[in-house]
Parts: sequence; C-alpha cells; structure tokens
Amino acid sequence: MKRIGVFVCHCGINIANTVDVDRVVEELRKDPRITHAQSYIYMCSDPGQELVRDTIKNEKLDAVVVAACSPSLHELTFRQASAEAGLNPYQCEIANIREQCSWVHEDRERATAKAVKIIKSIVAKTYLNESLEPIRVPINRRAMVIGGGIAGIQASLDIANSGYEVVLVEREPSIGGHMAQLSETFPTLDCSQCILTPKMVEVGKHPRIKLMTYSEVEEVSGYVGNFTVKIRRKAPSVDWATCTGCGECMEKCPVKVPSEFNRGLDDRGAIYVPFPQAVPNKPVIDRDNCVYYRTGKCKLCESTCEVGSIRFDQEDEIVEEEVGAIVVATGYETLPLQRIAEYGGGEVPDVIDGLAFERLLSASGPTVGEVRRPSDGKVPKEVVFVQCAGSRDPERYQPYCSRICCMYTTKHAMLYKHRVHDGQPYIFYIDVRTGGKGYEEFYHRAEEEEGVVYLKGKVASIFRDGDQTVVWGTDSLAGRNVEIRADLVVLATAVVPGTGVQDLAKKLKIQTGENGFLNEAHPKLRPVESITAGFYLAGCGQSPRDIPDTVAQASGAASKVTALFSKDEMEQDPMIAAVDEDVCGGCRVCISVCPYDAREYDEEEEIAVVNEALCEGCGACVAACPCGATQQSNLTDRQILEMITASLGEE
Amino acid sequence: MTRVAYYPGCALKERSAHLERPALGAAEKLGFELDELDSWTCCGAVPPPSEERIMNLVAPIRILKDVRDTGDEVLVTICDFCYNSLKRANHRVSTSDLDRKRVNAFLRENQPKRDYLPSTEEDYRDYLGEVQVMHLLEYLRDVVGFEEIAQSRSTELSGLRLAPYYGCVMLRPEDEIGLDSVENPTIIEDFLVALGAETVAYPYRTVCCGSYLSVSFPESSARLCSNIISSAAEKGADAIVVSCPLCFYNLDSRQKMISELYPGTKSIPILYFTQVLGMAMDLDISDLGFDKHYVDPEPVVEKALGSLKGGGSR
Amino acid sequence: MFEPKIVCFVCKWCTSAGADLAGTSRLKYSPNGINLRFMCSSRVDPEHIMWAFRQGADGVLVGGCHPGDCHYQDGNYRTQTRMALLRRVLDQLGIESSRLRLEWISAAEGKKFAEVMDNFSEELRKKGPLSLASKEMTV
Amino acid sequence: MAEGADNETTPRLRLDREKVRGEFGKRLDSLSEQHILACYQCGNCSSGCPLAEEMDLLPSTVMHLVQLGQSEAVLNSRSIWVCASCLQCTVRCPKGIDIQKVMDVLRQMALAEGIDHFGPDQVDPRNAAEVPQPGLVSAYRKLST
Repeated sequence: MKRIGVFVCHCGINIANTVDVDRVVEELRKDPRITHAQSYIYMCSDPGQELVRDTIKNEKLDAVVVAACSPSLHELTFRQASAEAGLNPYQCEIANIREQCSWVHEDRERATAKAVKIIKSIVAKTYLNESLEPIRVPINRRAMVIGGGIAGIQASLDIANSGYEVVLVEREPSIGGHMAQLSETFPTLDCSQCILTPKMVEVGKHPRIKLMTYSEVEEVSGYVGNFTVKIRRKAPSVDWATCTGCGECMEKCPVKVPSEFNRGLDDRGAIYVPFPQAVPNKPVIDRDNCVYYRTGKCKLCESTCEVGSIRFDQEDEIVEEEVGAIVVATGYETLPLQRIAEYGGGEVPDVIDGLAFERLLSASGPTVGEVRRPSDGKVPKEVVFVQCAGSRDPERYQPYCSRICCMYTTKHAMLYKHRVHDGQPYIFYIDVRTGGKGYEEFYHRAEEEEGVVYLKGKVASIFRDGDQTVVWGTDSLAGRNVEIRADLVVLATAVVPGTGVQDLAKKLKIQTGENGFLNEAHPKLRPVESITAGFYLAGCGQSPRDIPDTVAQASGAASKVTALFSKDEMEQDPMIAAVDEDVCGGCRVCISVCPYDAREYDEEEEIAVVNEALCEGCGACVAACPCGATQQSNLTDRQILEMITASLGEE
Repeated sequence: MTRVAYYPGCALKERSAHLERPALGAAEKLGFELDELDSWTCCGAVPPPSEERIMNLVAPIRILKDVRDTGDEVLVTICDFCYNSLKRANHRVSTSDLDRKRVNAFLRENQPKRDYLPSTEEDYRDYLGEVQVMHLLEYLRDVVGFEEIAQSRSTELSGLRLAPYYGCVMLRPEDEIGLDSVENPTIIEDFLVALGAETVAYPYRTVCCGSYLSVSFPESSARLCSNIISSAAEKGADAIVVSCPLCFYNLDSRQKMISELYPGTKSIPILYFTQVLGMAMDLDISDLGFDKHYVDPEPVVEKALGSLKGGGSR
Repeated sequence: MFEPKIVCFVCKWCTSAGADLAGTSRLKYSPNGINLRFMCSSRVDPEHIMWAFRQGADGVLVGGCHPGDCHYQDGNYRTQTRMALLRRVLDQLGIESSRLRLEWISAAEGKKFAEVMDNFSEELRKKGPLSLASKEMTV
Repeated sequence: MAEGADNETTPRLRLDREKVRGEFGKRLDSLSEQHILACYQCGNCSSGCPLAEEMDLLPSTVMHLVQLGQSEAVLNSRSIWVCASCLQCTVRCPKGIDIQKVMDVLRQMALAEGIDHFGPDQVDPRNAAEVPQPGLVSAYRKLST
C-alpha cells in the first residue's frame, strides 16, 4: 500500500478565503488512500518546504501531493524538496486549487467541494505514479539569435564573448535595427550611432559570430539543445565575397525609391546599402524596383563595378544550421500613420511620426540634422507633438501603453529647441510616464529650462489649412480647448510587434499574446524565456521597451543561454511514450501520428519503438494506439480513468 | 420602373417639402420610384432622455415592421435624422435579444388598425430587423451605382465648386450606422463627382452645426454654422451641400443671425443633395425649390452652369 | 437547482494556461468543471470521454490550442478529427453529442475560458442530467 | 440655468466614500448602460467637442466629476444643456464610452429634479414656426420632461 501525503496550502488568504482549507483536510483524512493530510499557511516558504521534507521522512511517505497554486509556478520547487527528502521527484504532484479554484469562484461551499475533487483526482494519479529518471540529452553548445537590432547585437556579443558560437540572422541587408535610425538617446542625449556602431562593427568582425543578414528563418525543427534551423539567404544579386563596398554602383543607379531607413524623407537607388555605417557594408539589389529586373535593360551597376561583383542570376539559398538555443529579438514597428484617419491618415505632408523626426534630427539624416519640414523644406517654428497616437486606445487601436513615447517625445522637443532656438514645441499628453533612472529629471529639464509646453489632453483631430497644420486639442488642466496652427506635427505612434512576428512565432512554435507580442514564460519570474524550452526573448518583440531595458533583457537572455550551455547534457522530462513490447502488434499507427519522428519501426522485433531523445511527450500516439501497447509514463490510461472517476466525486 | 419603399418623415412633408420634390423627380429620371409608405408616424428623431428604453424603439420599429409586412426589404429615407433613428432602432432590435422581445411584446398588444395589414394578435409576426434602412445617398451608391448616375446625368455640373457637409447623425455612431468612415467619409464627395461637380475640402464637414440647439441656444448654433460657412467659403466653395433638413435650416436661415453676430461672414447658398441631383438630372428649376431658401442659390448656380431649365426669369 | 458535473480535459500549453490566466485575472465562473491537465489535447482518447459519461459526467470539455498553435505541431487537428467521429458515435448511443464540447482556448484567453465554463454549465443545466438509460448504453 | 453655472468661486470638493462610490455613479451607470469608471481622462471628448466653448465644464471634466460622485456640480452645469448630442465624443472615446448617452442621462436626472429646462414658452415663436420638426422634436425630447 502506497503511503501518500497531501499538503494543502492556504496561500495566505488567497486560497483560504474561498476554500475552507480545514474542511478540505478533514475530507482528505477520510480517504483510505491518503496516509497523511495537513495544511500550512505558505507551503512554498522555507518552513513550508521543511514541513514537507520532515513529513516525508517521519511518515515514510512514498508520494506527495501539494494542493496549492498552478504547477507552472511551484511544481519544480516541491519536486526538488521531495528529492531532498529522498523521494523520487516524479512521486510529487501539484493540485491547482488557486488559479483554477479559489481565485475564480465565490461560493465557499462549492469552491471547497471542488478543491476536494481536484485534489482527489491528483491523488488518484499519484497513487499509480512510477518513480522515473529524467532522460539525458546532449546539448549543442551553439546559439542562434534572430534579429540584429540592439537586442540581437547585445545577446550575440554576450554569448560569443562567453566562448560560444553564435549565428545571427537578420532580415534586412544590415544589422543595427531601429536604434541605428535614432539621433540622440534619452536621458543622456548621447549620440545613438556613436554608441551603436562600435557594437555593430564588433559583431561583424567577431570570430565566433556567423552573421547572416538579408536572411530569414524558414523552418525550425528539434527541441531544446538540438535545433535544426533552415534559413533562406535572400539573393543580394551581388557577390559579397568579392564586393569591396566602394559604392560606385549606387552612384550610377538611375532608380529613385523612398528610403526606408530615412522614413521616406529622401530616396535611395535600387542597388543600395540602407545607411552608410551598415554592417556588412555591401549593397543589395531591390529587384522590385530595379530597371533591369523590370524591363530587361540597364545593367549600369554591372558596367560600373570594377571587380565584377554584380550577379543578376543569383538565387536564394537555403542553408541549415544546428544550434542548441535560440534568442528571438525581432523588434518592433510603429503603427502606420495611414491607420489614424482623424490625424490626417498619412495625407497631411507635415504630419510625421517619431522615427521620421529622428531622421530629421540626425546629423547623418536627409537634412543633415537641420529640422526642415517635408512639405516645403521650411524650418518649422511651431511644432506640436502628439502622444498616445494609437496607444492606450482599446476601442480603436492598441490598448497598451507604448512605454517609450513619453521620453522620446520629451527628447524630441528638447533637441528641436537646441536646433531651432526661437521655435516653440508643444506636447499633448495623457499622462507623462517617467519611470526610469534620470527620466523624471529629464522631463523637469524640458519644462523648466527648455520651455517645452506640456498640455494634458488627447488631440481630437489634425488637418491641413494652407501651409499650416491645424491641431485641435484640449488642455484639461486649464479646462479649455486648444487650437494650434502648427508648422509641423509629430505623432508618437504606437509601438507594435514587427511585421512577420506572428509567422515566425508559428514556425518556432512559441506563443504570442493578444496584442501580438511574444509571450514570456512567467511575467515576473521568467521574463526572458519563452514557455517553449530553448527559446529566449529579448527586446521589443516581447513588449515595448527602451534601450537600457532592451540591453538588460538581451544580456539576461544571453546569460540564460550560457547557463544552458554550461552543461554537456540536459535532463528532459521522462513523461514520454513507452511501449509494452509484448502487446504491440506492429500496426505502425503511432508512427504516422508522431509529429517528431520519435516513433520508429523495429524490423527485427516487428514492433514500434520510441526514440526517447526525440519524444516530446504529447501523447498523440498513446491515444492512437489501438491495443493499448503504448502508454505515457505517469499518465497511463489507467491513471486517467482513475482521475476521471475521482474528479466526479461520489453521489 | 423599380419601386422602392420610401419614408419621408415629417420635415420633408411639411417645412422642408421643397427638398423632397427634386428627390422624387430625379429618382424617376434614374428609373426608380420612391414609393411613400401608405401610413407612417414620427420616427422619434432622437432617443429621448428616458430610462424606459423600449419607448425609443416603438415608433421606428412599428414603421419598419409595417414595411416588412407589406413585403419590402429596403426602406429609403432622405433625412439624416430619420435615417439615424430608424437604422439605430433596427440595429438594436437585430443585436439585443431583450430589446427585440420587449418591443415586439409591446407592439403585439398595441396594434393599430390598418386596413391593409393583419391586425389580430395571432397574425402578429415578431420584427427581427429584416428591413434594410438606406439613406438615399446610400441607395444611389450601392444599388443604382454612382457610375450609372454619371452615365445618366443630363447636365454637367462642372465649374460648380461644392463643399460637402456631413454633420453628425448621418455617420455616427459608426458601429451602428456603418454608412462610411466617421473620420474620413467620401460618400457625398463621390456623389458630387459623379454629377460632374468639383468638391472643396475644408475641415468642418463633420463638425456639428448645433442641431436642435437652434431652438434652445440659437446663438450657439449660429457660431458653429458661422465656422462651417466661413471655412467653406474661404476654400472657394460656391455652395455647401447637406443631407439633413435641420442642417439645411441651421446653415441657410441662420445666416441672417450670423451676419448680425459675425459681420463680414460671407453669405453662401446651401443646397440639399436632392437639389444637386435634380439639377444634374435636368429638372425644371421650379421643381428645385430654390424659392424657399434664405440665400438664393440661383445666381451662383447660373454663374457656373448658365441658366437652368425653365429658369432665368423667376 | 441541478448542477451539472463537467470533466475538462485541458492541454498544458494553452487551455490550462488560459484557465490559470482566468485565475490571475480574478474572473469568476461556475465551479462545475474539474480540469484534468494533459500535455496535449491529442492525448485524449475517446475511451476517456466515454468513461467520464459512464462515471456520471453530464458534460465533457476538451480544450486545446487554436489550430496552427499546437505546441506539438498538429495534435489539435488530430483531436478535432477524433472528436468529430466520437460525436457521431455519441448520437448513435443516445447521448446528445452537444454534451461533448471541443474548444480552442489559448494561454491569452482567460476570459474565453471563463465564458466557456459559464456558458457550457448553463447549457447543461437546461438540458438536465444525463439520463441513466443512456448511460447504460455506453457500457 | 441653475446657480452653479454663475458661481465664480471654486469651493473645495468634499470627498468621502459615500460620495465617490455612492448611488449617483451606480444609477448613472445603470441608466446609461456605460461604465463611468472606465474613463481615464485622456480628454479626447473635450478636444473634439464643437460646443466646448459654450460649456462651463469640459465634457471630460463632467466625466471626472461624475466619477467623484459630484452630482450637484454636474447637474447644475450649463454643459449638459449645451451638448448637441452630435456623438463626436462617443465615436472617438478610446474606451468606448457613449459619452453622449451619459449626457442624456444627466439631463434626465436634472429634469427629474422637477424643473423643465426648456419649455414651449422659452422658444421664440418666429423660430418655432420655421425650424424643421426634427429640431423641435429633439429639443423638447432632450431638454424637457
């Protein structure tokens, strides 16, 4: 007879307020299968764990059920505690009576009854649990980083500098991301390029970083420690190995298309590098706009190139990389101006977004750092900044706060004042959020010393009138509506997940939340990991954040990767498929349903076997097995039937 | 000739009757007949400040139920107020189980005598929102087609610079009305372009004219109307085009008060969209109802188009 | 009033996480269901469902990830096919197939989990208990 | 117009839990079928309000006072009567609050205190003879008992 102990947690009042814990314990004590039952106020605390350990020893328990919060929080905690007391960790199970009971019900009577059923269903399972050993799999100590913005750059450098190889995959022709577009950074006003480009160069030259720009992840297979990634290397139409990056071809190209890097404020050719400091500093041909690809004639670049590096017939290449961990650093986009009809819908020329204004401020930008408005190149004297353009608007746009806008708008207004001394910046805000080191002081400086006017109220509409742009807003502190006839309007458009993140997340099988940002494993305790093992998150792909937070998170993700790489092999959950060789008839149904090719046919024995390293434990083959030969360890059909019976209670 | 059920509403039958006549005439030339309902009541104009929601619904739903019972699927109106109250009531009944049940229970027990409709309780069939309420502009866009209108027009309105005015209730609230974008509508512009006219962009086209404040706070309404008129005039509009009898009244007749309160405001004629359609369809000027305007549109129209049919010596 | 008993087979990655989110969001819903947590909805064998009905369940909920979001690539498609077949069998056995529900509830849909539980509980309350006669037929 | 509108002083608001989470807010919520506390004071309703210049309290201020249970201040304001129900605030509210409906209910509450805000005697007879009927119908439905 197995000796099972049940430990019921009060979780302070979180459980005890709705579930009558004493009654639960009383009920459990009536169950002949339960040797020991007791409650404690905080089971996860040190004394709580001590209690579990002592009871295992004193009562000679064979298995333990802890009725507390979701197993996603403390399963590991209690399995470790059980192991310390000499129990096999797989003899410890969690009954979730908080998230799925006490927090979601109000009727104390019914919640208590439900808690008893939940615990009994777990006891029924635990009663039949076997002692298991974790499966050990080797780790490929090589990492991949997807996305070459500041997050990907930092993560790559940290991992590479710890001695491991890194493959950095970037969709654009150059790394650098949005940070390369910024003029100066808050709150220190140091030049973005100055702090970023050395890091870009370091990535480009690092002996342990394999840089793949103009490349996209096509397919990912495998599991933590052992991923195989297929990457599409888009054809740049230039042989980068021989190209010297002299730039002659770009001078000659007759095509002019709006430059993405400069937010359409000036033009680039069809053969181009996104910006002068690009890494690698090699051009690509934009085939959609190239005259040769459209008409079959031109080839001016080819005739210019002295080393003969132009390759019009180059094709995309698919390459495979084997890695043990993947950092996803896909970054952000901003809500397109066209989406916001009441602010001109992208039709009013002097309404631009924050990134465009960065380019106007940037010394390397299209106006060489002079603030000149797009419509006629005049220096604007009245400039209105509109915050929350598409953020904090659950009804029509994005519900969340984009988090970086309060500070970058303050910076914009300040930098504008530095460029145009007799100009006046106005900032319409809903709330000014300055939660960061030195941020509040920066905001005060803008108000007190730079004379930036802050107006509390959301702008209702913006329209063009002659060569002016009229802003209708409110100043709710004055209790009056406001009209400003501006020369330039800058919208702090909402930060949204990068395009293609959804598709990528699907390929990687990692989760995204309702706003399309990548989901972390735990919002507080595991903020840089995905729920899916082996994937780590850095930067704005997870949620909007500024540069310091991005860099910190990237370093956090990198250290998680190096922690994983610190061992030769890792332990995997042994709750996988197992075959009873005597029962298996060799029908091979299991092989057809397995998504991981973990089921194989043994020709000699004429049975289907399990490849333990590949099995992820989904159980699809178990349910498919017609004769019950395949079972899942510690979740056998018999255990499930017992759980069902227990969950329905008596009556 | 195609026949479509038509709800005129109170204003278009009485104080604003001159705006209805060109609609009927132009429709005929376009090959359809606006067939007025045999019997109808007030639509309610606006939801009253009553906590008893059901009473807002009784009038419009009774109208729509009668339309359905006579076998029609579409009901056309040419007044923004009627359009708004009928369409919103219809939306409410289509989306709220509770409202649908309550209003039908009320109507079932309080059926008026109609010799052409069944009136016993057993014959009553719940109204579920079956009728599609359409603004005439919407009907012209979605059923007749603006391209078809461009083909059929007999007078080219080129040279006439018109400023569309949408006002409030034709478009809002967006999720219940859904006629066009509330921030950037184009239906009146598209309509005027189909007639060959030039349109004028100005920022006040969806800003309220004061609506019923014309009764309670006439000066407030005058201020709003002066903004609209000045802005349109400044952008070179020959006239403002409206689709609501109250907007028409506020913008046209209020120009007397505006000129007193805001001297120097340019006077500008106001045209109902039905009148513009009538002009393009070559209706006789006597059918356009220009004689009922405070600001006579005839000189502006004549200057742009030459004399209209039957016009020149009114 | 009759309170139905519901057995909920939920996958660890999506539906159980969604139920946890309902908890952390402190949403309130009917306590009629007990969640049994599997790695994937594709672990659910039709036999488990038949057993649940036989043991006195008035309804069974199977919750998985949205199509395309399965942590195990396509487990939820298998579940969908299996449930469709099982529904036919249930109807033949005299158990209304609507007593078996398949729902896709993601980790972000705490609200949906709560709504499904409320809505399913209410539907089963209206239906009343699964009759004994039909239960015998399942044996 | 009630006295509140002409009051040139700004007496302090006295807040207590009875007031800020009392019957007034609950009744307003239930009559308007809106959730007043959803308003986070972005000010968009005020920014776009064509009648704001005629008001003593901006629409967003009305919403805020309502959240604080200040029934006297809002029910005695000029703002609720100057609102033309043009729905601009309603369609732009980022939280989806039908602010026009809230104004409607405030008018109704004020009217329930027993005074017709707007009676037939208050309208200029020449005006009454001319205004298209929807204007008269709306005015009386919105502004009188």
